Amino acid sequence: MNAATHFVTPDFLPAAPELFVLGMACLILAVDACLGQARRWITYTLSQITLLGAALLTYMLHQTEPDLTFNDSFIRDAMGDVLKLFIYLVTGLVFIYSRDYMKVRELYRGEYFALALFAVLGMMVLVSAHSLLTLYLGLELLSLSLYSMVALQRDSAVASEAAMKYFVLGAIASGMLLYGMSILYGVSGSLDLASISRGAAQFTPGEEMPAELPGGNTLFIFGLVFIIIGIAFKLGAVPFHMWIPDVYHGAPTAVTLFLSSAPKIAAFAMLMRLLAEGLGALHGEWQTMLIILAVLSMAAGNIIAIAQGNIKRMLAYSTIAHVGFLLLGVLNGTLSGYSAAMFYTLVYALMSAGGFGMILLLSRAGFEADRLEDFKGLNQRSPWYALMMLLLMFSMAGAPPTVGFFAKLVVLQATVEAGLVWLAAFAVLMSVIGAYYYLRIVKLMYFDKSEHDSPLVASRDMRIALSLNGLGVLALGLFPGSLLALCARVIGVG
Amino acid sequence: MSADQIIFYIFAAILTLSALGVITARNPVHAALLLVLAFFTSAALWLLLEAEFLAIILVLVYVGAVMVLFLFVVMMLDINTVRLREGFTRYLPLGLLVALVIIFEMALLLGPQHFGLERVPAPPRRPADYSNTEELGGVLYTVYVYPFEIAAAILLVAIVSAIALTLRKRTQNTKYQNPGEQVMVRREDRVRIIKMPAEQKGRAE
Amino acid sequence: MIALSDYLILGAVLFCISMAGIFLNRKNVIILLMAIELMLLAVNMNFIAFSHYSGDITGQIFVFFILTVAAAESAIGLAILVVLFRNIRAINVEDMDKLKG
Amino acid sequence: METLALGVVLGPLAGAVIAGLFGRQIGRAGAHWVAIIGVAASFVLSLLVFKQIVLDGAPVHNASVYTWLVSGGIRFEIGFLIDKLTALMMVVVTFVSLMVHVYTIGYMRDDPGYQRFFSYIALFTFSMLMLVMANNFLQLFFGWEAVGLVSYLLIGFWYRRESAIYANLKAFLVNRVGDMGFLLGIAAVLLYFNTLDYAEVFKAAPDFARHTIEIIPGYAWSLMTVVCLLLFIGAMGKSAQVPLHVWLPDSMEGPTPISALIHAATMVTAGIFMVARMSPLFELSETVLSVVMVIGAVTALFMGLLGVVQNDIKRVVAYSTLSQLGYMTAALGASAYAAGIFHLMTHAFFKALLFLAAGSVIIALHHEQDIRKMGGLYKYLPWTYGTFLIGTLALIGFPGFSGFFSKDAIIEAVHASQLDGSGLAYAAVLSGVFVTALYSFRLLFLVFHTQERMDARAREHLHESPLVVIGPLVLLAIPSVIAGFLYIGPLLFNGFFGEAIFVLPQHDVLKQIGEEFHGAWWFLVHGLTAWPCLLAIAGIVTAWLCYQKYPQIPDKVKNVLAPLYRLLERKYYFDDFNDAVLAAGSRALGRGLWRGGDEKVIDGVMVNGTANGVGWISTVVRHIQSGYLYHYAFAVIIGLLLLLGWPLWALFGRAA
Amino acid sequence: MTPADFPLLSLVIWLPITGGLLVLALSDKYAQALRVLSLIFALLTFALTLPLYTRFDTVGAEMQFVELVPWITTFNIHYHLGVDGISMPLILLTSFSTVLVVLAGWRVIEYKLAQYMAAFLIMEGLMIGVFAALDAVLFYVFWEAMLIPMFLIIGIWGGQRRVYASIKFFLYTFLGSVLMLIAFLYLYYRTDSFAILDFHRIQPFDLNAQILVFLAFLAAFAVKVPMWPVHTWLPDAHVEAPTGGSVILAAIMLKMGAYGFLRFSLPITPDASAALDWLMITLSLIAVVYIGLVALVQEDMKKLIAYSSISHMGFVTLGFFIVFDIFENGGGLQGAALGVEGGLIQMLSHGFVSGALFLCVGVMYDRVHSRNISDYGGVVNTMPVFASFMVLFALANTGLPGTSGFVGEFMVILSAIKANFWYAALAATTLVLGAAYTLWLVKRVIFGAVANQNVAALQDINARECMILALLATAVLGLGLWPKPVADVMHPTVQHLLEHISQSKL
Repeated sequence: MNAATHFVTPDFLPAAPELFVLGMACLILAVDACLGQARRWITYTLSQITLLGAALLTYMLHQTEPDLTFNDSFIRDAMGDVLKLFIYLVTGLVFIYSRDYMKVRELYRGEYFALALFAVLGMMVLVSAHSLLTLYLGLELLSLSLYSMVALQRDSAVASEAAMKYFVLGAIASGMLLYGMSILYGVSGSLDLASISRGAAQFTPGEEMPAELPGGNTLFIFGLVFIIIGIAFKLGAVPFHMWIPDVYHGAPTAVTLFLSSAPKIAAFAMLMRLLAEGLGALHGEWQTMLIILAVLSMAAGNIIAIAQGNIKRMLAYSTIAHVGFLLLGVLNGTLSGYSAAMFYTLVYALMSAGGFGMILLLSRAGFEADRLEDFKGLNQRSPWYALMMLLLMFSMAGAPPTVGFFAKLVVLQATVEAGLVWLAAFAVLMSVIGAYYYLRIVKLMYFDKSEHDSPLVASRDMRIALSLNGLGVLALGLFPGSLLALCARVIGVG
Repeated sequence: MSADQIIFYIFAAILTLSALGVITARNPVHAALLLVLAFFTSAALWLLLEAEFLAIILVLVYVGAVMVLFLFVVMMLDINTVRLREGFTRYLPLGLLVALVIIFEMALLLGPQHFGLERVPAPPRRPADYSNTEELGGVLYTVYVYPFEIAAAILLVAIVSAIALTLRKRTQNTKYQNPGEQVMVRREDRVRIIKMPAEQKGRAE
Repeated sequence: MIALSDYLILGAVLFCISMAGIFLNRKNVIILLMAIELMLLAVNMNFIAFSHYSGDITGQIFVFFILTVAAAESAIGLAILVVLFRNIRAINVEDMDKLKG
Repeated sequence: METLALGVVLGPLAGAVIAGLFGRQIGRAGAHWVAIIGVAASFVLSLLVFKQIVLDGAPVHNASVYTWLVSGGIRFEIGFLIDKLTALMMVVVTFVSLMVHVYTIGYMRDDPGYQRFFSYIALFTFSMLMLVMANNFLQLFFGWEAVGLVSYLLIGFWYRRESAIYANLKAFLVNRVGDMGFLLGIAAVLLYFNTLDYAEVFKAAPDFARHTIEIIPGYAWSLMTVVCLLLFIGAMGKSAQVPLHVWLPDSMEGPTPISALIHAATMVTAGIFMVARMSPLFELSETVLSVVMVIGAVTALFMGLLGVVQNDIKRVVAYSTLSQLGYMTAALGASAYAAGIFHLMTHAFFKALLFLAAGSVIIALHHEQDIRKMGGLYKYLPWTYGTFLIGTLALIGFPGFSGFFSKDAIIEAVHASQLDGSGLAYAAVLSGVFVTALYSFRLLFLVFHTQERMDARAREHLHESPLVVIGPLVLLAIPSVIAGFLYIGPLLFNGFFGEAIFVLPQHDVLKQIGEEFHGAWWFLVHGLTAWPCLLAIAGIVTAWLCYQKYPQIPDKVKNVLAPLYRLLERKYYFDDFNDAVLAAGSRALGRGLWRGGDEKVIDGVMVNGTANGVGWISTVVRHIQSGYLYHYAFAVIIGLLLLLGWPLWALFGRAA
Repeated sequence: MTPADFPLLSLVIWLPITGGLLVLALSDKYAQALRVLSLIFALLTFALTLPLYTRFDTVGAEMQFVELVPWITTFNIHYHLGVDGISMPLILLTSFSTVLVVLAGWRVIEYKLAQYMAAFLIMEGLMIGVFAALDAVLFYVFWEAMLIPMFLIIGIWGGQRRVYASIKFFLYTFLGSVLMLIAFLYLYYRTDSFAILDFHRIQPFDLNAQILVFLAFLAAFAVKVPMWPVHTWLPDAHVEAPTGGSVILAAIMLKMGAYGFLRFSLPITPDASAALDWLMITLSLIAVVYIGLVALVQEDMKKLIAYSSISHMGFVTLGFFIVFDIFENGGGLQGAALGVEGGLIQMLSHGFVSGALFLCVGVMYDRVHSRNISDYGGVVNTMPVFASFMVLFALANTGLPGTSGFVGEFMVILSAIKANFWYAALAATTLVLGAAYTLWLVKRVIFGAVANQNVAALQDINARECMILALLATAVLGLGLWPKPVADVMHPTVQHLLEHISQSKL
């Protein structure tokens, strides 16, 4: 009865990246404590090194067949590795973009990087969680870091308000998730995803109660509801999206940038782990729920975004709309659908990083470039960055030849394959509405005269990264094959 | 009606009432105290469920630490409790309705027809020498070492952010002594002799 | 004998009370935080009940971690609350309306 | 033959192109020499062709020059069909055209657009030749439209004149209405004959005589009737038959040589030619023949009447042209195609003559065209007067003059025709003779006799026109006198046209007339006592009384018959109807569709309406995001309820 | 000459795009270099498209100059190019018009010249791509990507209401095309391939599905053509766009819709097309008559020409969709071919004529800076050479025989009567309406006495403009006097197409 007696030391190697990040985060905390503002660059460099090292480790450990360790509560599989690599990549971009911005706002402190790294750690745990427990802990590690990052700008009323709202709603959501987990635990008698899916496999619609599972059928669905609420909240699907606009708007743009990019990848992983791996057998049940969420998200996101005058808020609503599209890929419940959704997520993370990066580029000391008008006449001020933003915007709108188009293409393909042509049609109509507000930004940049034509000042690495980000959106649009193939491979299509 | 059933229902009743009290309390301090009560009662209920360790933890950690923290904050931010109840009653019906509907739905699913005794028989009592704590401890540091590490990280994050958010370097409106200056001080810095005419009476007022 | 369903329903009731609290409470953020604690308490109730009736320790482990996390969570929550109070000199829910639309 | 034909058409084309593109380089003289040489060459060649075809009786030449397009299994060719009809037309066209070219040198002497003018008329000659020499419908349509184009350009030649550019637009549009029918007719031909080549179509035509077509489902109409009606609509446009005649009077805005060449001698007769060309088709539908005859007769009479009240010298001649075209058409309707063509030829000579003479008058008076400001000119312009008199006599069909033979032949033919409406038509054409005489001599008296009404300054500049003007007049006067006498026999009664014109025996009125025809002399003598002659005389006398002897009579008549007079003055209100109803109406309709349909409904409601709708929704819906935490929490709860409904349904709904 | 396997199509697609990027990289300071470079690339591209015609094999109906490279293997998407008798002439038209456009923008554009030239060059590549693509996704990518430069052209160099016009243009067309995308995805779902030619082979294909797919395609193509009632973006776009933009819009973009009907709607969903041809014919005739009347009352020259474009495109769609009635009436493939080829030739002719007319308006606009008819009058007095060109193109617009405008209308009317007399009759009204609005425009703008001092001060066209217009004039007259060489290219393809769609897929 006592597990300790026949206990074998688990294999730590698969978790090497996690451990590395944890260690480095602590190190950075310690180092940063004894650094003056002048030598803050050390912290920055260390953070980047951390990501780099983690990336190397993840890459070296990468292989197709999964490793389970820590009593199957940790899984390292191909999908997880790819997602982690993208998390590192996006976070790296975030660090680059946000540096100048943070400097001029006295936010350029060690805590920012430490918390961000802890958030990354949380995402990694989430990505490779294989039991409800680790999944929950990873989620909390991520969320808690984000809550405090949002509030990091202590003298800003809106930031703290945003943080408070984020915190309360986030807590409610994790409470719901937990409740769902408790139900799942109750009906499947285990926290391990594998055994949960085994339990779910006996799930039989129609007759009410399989023998050995108390509450069986309906209880599974009951738990599923709460699980989905938890996921939907993390993704920001309507009607669990309410935190997104306020938080994106209130948080310091650098934090918004982080919020909007990497955690979405983690949220997708959570979705995959819980719905696909854990409750894949209940696909017939959660498909309908996801359809409801997707329809609401696409409609609300796109329509409300039109009325926004603040670009951070507008992008927040566009995030909601994108989440709706992402769900389209998932609700088919097929591997190709999952890989489509994964592709969409990764692409979205890149686009969103670029988009907020542009806002950071335009912002200066004491001036937040978060009104749409601030983009007026960018084409005169800097044709190059206007072009980058143009690419990003059209990519978000889903217009070829940018990668955003292929993202939409593949999820729509999954939808049509699922026989939901009406849903696909609805989705594209919504995307047309969406195109309007992306166009509006292009219009401001190209058709209008600029109010203040001060030249754009930015560090070289930021300029390079941003350009690469924009061009990457185009290049991926011209040659999406490799990334699509990668997603398909790691999800295990074919 | 066996003894522990009676106990259960009593405690359950107290728990429910105190929970209601928490959300309806006019004064946050009362709310906090009622929450403490709720924790105590649920700790008792957990004892019924043979989760001694957790029951203790609940009391120690929660009541001992968390709730004290709550009270501390409540006290620190002295909030005027006058207009605390406005709007509450206006939305009460709706709130109750929603709450009742959800309770009803949940009860339908969680009710006896799924989890009654005949479906899930109560497990036999543990032997007297059984130690819940030992069992937990046995697995906690072995099987669950990885979650344990993460929990540690979470606590670290909590510390870091708590500090980062609340700690303020008091630069402008705080005064420190500088002994060096105190030693270097000279008479002229301190006193200045000024001549002034003697005051007339009644001027001071 | 106490049926598992009793505990579950108790948990459900707590859960709903806490949600109602969050929805009904228009004034005091602190009470929101307390309601969240209640919600976690409800969840814990479920876990422990399940773990007891299925004779499986894992549920209790989970509760242990939930408690830990909850502690950290409330710490951060209160920290944010303090920051908020310093900024807007109030912790009324209705005063948190700068961000909307 | 091939090369000959090509030479005929390419001569004028070369002239047109050179004079048009390099007008500035070659100068005025260069321009008119190029053009005249081109046309003269083509005239000579036409004479050669005429000799070979008619006199030497060479076989009909029918060959294609190049394939324009192959599509849908049909070869659209550009080619020539040269039979006697064509040969005759070629000669007439090139001759008149040549005359006009020469005359133009004088008439346009000091016009800035000299080269342009020559390039235009040379181009016109080319187009007209293409039209008459066509061996298929496509090319016919080509020439058809091309002459229309040139007439458009030439009417608007003085583009600064508002009236001119109004007239040419009107002319083009009215013609387009006709062309619409014409094109549909061609399409119908293609539909059934699956070819556009004359020979093949005519060969196959009899098989389709009984064929019916249901344009309106349920109503079977004879195919031939439909086809020929459609084709005739085209002819009505070009040959200015009622009601599509309205453009011709206005076309007098163009320079006089144009009025002579295009709007009297050649282009307007294209319709006549076309119908004659299509005789194998028209013969197969008596309905159409009656229609043609009646319309022709109506035009002949009523357009003539209008001539009586006109005061612009050119307009009077123009209306006489209309009425003469009506005679030709009537002849066609009576299946007397030969008579029609015969009148076409004579008319070409004397009408060109009249116009050019009128032009000479206009030159002398420095572009004064109002006959009320003329009078007594005979002593200043003897040559012009003489030639004008000849033209007039020919026009009214004074015995012996060319018009006499052709017109009498027509009247006889109509008289002899058995078709429905022939009686009406006969009455019309007969009374038309009187009217013709009346207005013609009214014009003659008012211009050359009566007291001089022009102002003094104009008077002392009066002098006879130069040789280049007089020469053509004289050259045209000769055929105007003798052509009729010479050609009536061969042209009408000796089966001159042979297979070029096809007449069903039961329609062949000329054959009947021909039976008691014993040579031109006999015809002449016989004619002296016939109605037409007497009516013509009567007309002359009336004109003499009213305008020479007692000039006050007309005003009296005017007052007595005021309404009738107004009717004539307003030209039967055709123009008013077109302007007020058709033109204005379509513009109003267009504006309605634009403002109402496009801008209000489609753009306003559908397009911008949707956009604004979405925008409005968004501004409303965004307030759901109230900013209050408890609303957010409530949203979560709502979502929970929403999704919780699902397992409950699973629990009970599924069970049930 | 090029060897058979030489990637000619790729070259003519990517050469101008590269050129565009090069130009973009060049700063506006080197304006002259910019112009010359752009012109060189445009001419080079045009020169390279000529072999497409000279080396075109007019015997077979199969695709030629084919290139097939895997692109996105997971979805079995290929980089698949090729041309047949339908697309090849349009490609030539594209490269030809681009040369003109570059010349037309020579001195006129000062603001952001580099971006202007780049936009057109890039667009040229994309447009050629649209006509050459044989893979649905590739097609869609080109089709949509093309909107972006056009959107910028209208928006940056446009007139007063340019923002409204550009956004309207983009959203209108975007809305149409996304539905087409759904259709593609459905067809992919049916065939597991995005190859257009595989779409053609779907068998059997039940009618309801066909109708849905057809309607999806219709949404995309009807907007592009544009057909009534989704045409209202065009007048705005034309009016606001700079001259070059209008030319490209009218000359090429409109053709894409019609091309789409031939490439997708008809062959993929023949039964649906047959079932709905009444709708298409009605819309086409509405376009001819209704729009003709609307054009009559326009006060803005560009708007008038824009409406006349819609009206002329009505002939194209009419020619395409009467085929089924012709089949019924026993007109056979031959009879139908006349209409389809008529439509195709009408497309080419309209490309030349409307392009030319927009250039003419541009010429006047550059001098007077007004598009209102009322601001002109008697232009011929001061610009005789220009006036003669303008009149020529106007007459071509009225479909005068001898000009290209006649050929298409003639053929379509001839075959329309095979379907139904009244189709032909209504279509023929364009003889009157077209003449009315065009020549009335000419009367008010070109003829008459000099209207105001602006007109009095006009300078006649310079050598550059004269060359542009002369090029177009030769094209117009050439196609009008001898269309055979062009039509011959189309025969096999059209024949094959008609054989294909005459078989039911049910």
